[in-house]
Amino acid sequence: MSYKTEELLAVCIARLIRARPTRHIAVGAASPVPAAAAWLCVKQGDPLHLSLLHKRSGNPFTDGSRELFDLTGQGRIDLFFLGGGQIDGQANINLIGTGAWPGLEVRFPGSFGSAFMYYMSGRTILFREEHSPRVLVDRVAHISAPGTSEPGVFRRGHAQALVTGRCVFDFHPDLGRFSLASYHAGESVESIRAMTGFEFDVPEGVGETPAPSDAELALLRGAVCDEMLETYPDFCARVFERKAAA
Amino acid sequence: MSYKTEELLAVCIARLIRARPTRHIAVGAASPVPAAAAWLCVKQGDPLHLSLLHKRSGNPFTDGSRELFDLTGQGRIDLFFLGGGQIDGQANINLIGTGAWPGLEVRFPGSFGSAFMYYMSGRTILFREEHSPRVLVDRVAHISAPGTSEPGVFRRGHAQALVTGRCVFDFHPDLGRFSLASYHAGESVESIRAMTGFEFDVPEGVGETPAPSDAELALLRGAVCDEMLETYPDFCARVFERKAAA
Amino acid sequence: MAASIPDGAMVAVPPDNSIPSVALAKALIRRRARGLRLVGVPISGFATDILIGAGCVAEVNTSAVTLGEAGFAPRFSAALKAGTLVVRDATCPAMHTMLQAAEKGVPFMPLRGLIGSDILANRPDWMVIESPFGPLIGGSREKITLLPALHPDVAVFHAVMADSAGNVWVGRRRECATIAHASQRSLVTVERVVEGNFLEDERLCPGAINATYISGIAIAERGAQPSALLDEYGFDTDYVMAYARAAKTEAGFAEWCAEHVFDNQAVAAE
Amino acid sequence: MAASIPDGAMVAVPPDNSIPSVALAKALIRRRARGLRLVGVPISGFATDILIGAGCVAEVNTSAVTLGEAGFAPRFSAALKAGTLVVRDATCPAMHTMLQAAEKGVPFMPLRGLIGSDILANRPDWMVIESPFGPLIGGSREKITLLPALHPDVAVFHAVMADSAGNVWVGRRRECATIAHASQRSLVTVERVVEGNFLEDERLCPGAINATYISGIAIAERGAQPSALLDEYGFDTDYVMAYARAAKTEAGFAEWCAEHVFDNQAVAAE
Repeated sequence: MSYKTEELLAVCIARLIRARPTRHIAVGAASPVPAAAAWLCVKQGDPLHLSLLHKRSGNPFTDGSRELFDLTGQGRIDLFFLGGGQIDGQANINLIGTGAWPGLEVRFPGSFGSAFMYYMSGRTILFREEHSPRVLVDRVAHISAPGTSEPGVFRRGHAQALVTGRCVFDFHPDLGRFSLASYHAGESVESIRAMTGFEFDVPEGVGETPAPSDAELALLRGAVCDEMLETYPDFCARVFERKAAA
Repeated sequence: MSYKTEELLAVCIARLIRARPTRHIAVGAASPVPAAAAWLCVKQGDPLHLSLLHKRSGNPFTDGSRELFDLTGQGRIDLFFLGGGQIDGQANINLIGTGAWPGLEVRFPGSFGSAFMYYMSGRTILFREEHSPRVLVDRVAHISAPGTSEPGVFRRGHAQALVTGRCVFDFHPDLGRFSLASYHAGESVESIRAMTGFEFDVPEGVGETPAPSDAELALLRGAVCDEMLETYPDFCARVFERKAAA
Repeated sequence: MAASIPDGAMVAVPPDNSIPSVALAKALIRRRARGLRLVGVPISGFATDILIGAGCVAEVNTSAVTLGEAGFAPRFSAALKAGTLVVRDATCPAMHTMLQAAEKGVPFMPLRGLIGSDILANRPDWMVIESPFGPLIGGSREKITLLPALHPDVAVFHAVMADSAGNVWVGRRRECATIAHASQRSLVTVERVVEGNFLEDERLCPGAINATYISGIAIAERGAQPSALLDEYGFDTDYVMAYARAAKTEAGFAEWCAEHVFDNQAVAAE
Repeated sequence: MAASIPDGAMVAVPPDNSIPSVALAKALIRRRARGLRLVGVPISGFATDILIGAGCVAEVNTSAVTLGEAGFAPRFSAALKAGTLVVRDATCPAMHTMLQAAEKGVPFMPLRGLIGSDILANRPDWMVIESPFGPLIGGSREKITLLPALHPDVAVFHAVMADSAGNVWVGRRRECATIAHASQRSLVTVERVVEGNFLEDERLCPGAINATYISGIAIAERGAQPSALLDEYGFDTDYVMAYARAAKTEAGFAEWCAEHVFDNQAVAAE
């Protein structure tokens, strides 16, 4: 069955979620692909608790907007998603901007909760669809949140992986380096290297990212899309070609 | 007009409230006389905000039981009331008990919020109807909350006065001592001295506590009692001889 | 549900004005729990006194134990004197602060007041530092107390209702939310279970606690009694007065317990 | 009401998902406020961008400034580059923590995370200490950041309704309660004023903010728009998209402002 890139990425992320024990996932507002991945796991039968931030009806928080951070501080969030205007080979992320602090060249919106969530979540999946030397850099201009921490700093988790429009990287916090896990159809180790600004390891036998199965695609386009229509109408229209009832 | 002791004490406290600028008073659960005093000020036309703790309907707090302490931490409570199983001449209060810590001889219920409220309220009126050497001691067995604080400790306020069934003492935080402000009808400087376990100063010209005026008594028995019937039915029945409608 | 609370557990129990689950306290007595370490939120009431009387409690960390209008808590006082109970005295905002530190996932939080109180002198687990922030007082840095985070094993409280999604509704009693956040597990008795999802109702949501914090729910009608439950029922002063009279002696307590705990089971909370 | 906010005031303004008073922001533009120091709760949105565009803002202390689906905040980016705006970058829980420290009347509170972030490196007002409590990490004391209390002069937000007693109802948007508690004054626009007292209604009380924190209330129908207001109305994406396009240039912003701020007054919030 043919599929859209977003569907492939959602399936990639869903596989990463299922690769480790996961009870509670929080998904940010601007994250339809991670949200689709989390819903896919739920619809595949995983007993997951999803907290969808900025969901207008049924917003999960009753203690104001600090509750997500308190919840994460308590160690109850097993998995969070982060992106970045820049991401570097040590999994540092930059949501501040480029040029002199605080982003005098290009200013991104700001760090949001990253400088806390990246440490205090059980683990983080980094997701950035654009895969270019502009985004995946050797060294971020500014660190909103670091990929690893010095001794003496309380840190519950690190990046598990980085999923882009071209490949999946695994992150190794002990080494502070990414390794290529798989490249998407149409890419190769060489094309990934050409489009990536940081060095990464290439294990033996790295191959193509498996395509979504028919069952996965059917779930995404059916039950997952049903759940997402209210919060992400544009995404559902574009990717799944479905519109919410008026 | 004849009056009950509780009415005299309420009027004494109301006069102490009005003696200093007061916007917001918090009154504890077990405090019908201070509550009557605060309501009397309101009914006399003072623009006071009253927070009546443990009021069942219309409890003022919507952020749980910590809100009183947060509110006081913010500096928004100008006046609070405290009692004590023992109170000493330095205005230390003991809500713990007597004998070895934590009250192996006689155990009182415990310190409640006193070890915070006494420092962080704009001022405190101490109220204890029983006036005996057993209660008003030279030195409390244990300090739940101290009358004065060492340098370097953030403290917003101190005791303004101690009102008992026999007299009114003013407190002088700079001296760490009480002075007799007035004694109630039937008492004298000597009788107060005999029944008080701590030393206190007696200024020139100390006299009898003025009796409640007819206007004060009328307000207490009318408009003040109306407000108190729900929260303090037993007190209203006993003192004002009025019962809540069934 | 009481069966899931092991001996020795640290259990947060709200006082009489803050919807305790008296039903679950009675179930703990029936299962003959031992060595519980109770946490007052921020004080302790009737439920704590009966648990102490029944020998379930090793330690209580609280700002006061009181039966309100019915006076001193008789079994608490007796156990303290008999030396069978460790009492860690605190002050109300200190209990809130220690629980909020756990809620926020920080190892400590500061609190003003306290310095000069014998409460502090008897809390080796609290620490006075010079505050690096805030006003200079008399030319020197403010002294302030740091309190460690307090992480109860179980929060036990009563709620008005639960919904189909397992959320519970406690209304203005938001301290129940704080202990749910601060505790490993929360066990909640409710008056009733209703259809729907409180989180999707803008009117009910602010008084709700998300199911993510709730480990168990059992229906126990009038499960807070003799404590009050918001506008559903009031504090049963006569019942607590009668208890206070009976529980003056150990024998009186045993008799009261036989009648009111063992003869009158709320099976749901077992 | 905007007239009572002096130039230079520190003003807490919630973002688009947290019921900002856009009506009051527009009134501040009309009164030509200058030098405001805005606080994001914990981030900043449309109201902040228009205040910056109109030259009202000297400084913004926030975790992000964004128009959500409509993208980057154009006037914020422009002012930052032009050097006319001081930006103090933070991270969301740090904003909450600084406001909660003020709410609790403590000079500081700790927060985990942060260490190793350039946010911390650029916040000389934050301080790293060795925590006296908590786990040893690799045999040594945990390093943790202390954040000072943040006391805004004024909290400005919108609410669904006010009651006869001057209480306001914000439902689940409890961060509005926190800024009301943390700020000297709170100015609130509301959709409507209703009879009664929310504090005496167990269903409404948990989402209410006590009048004791509220310095001023004005009716401004649809006063949060284009931001959303709970279940009353949604985020007006088209309006904000149109704004984002217009405000790409200073001239475009001026034109937008002439049409949408000066021509269309909500007099109540003046």
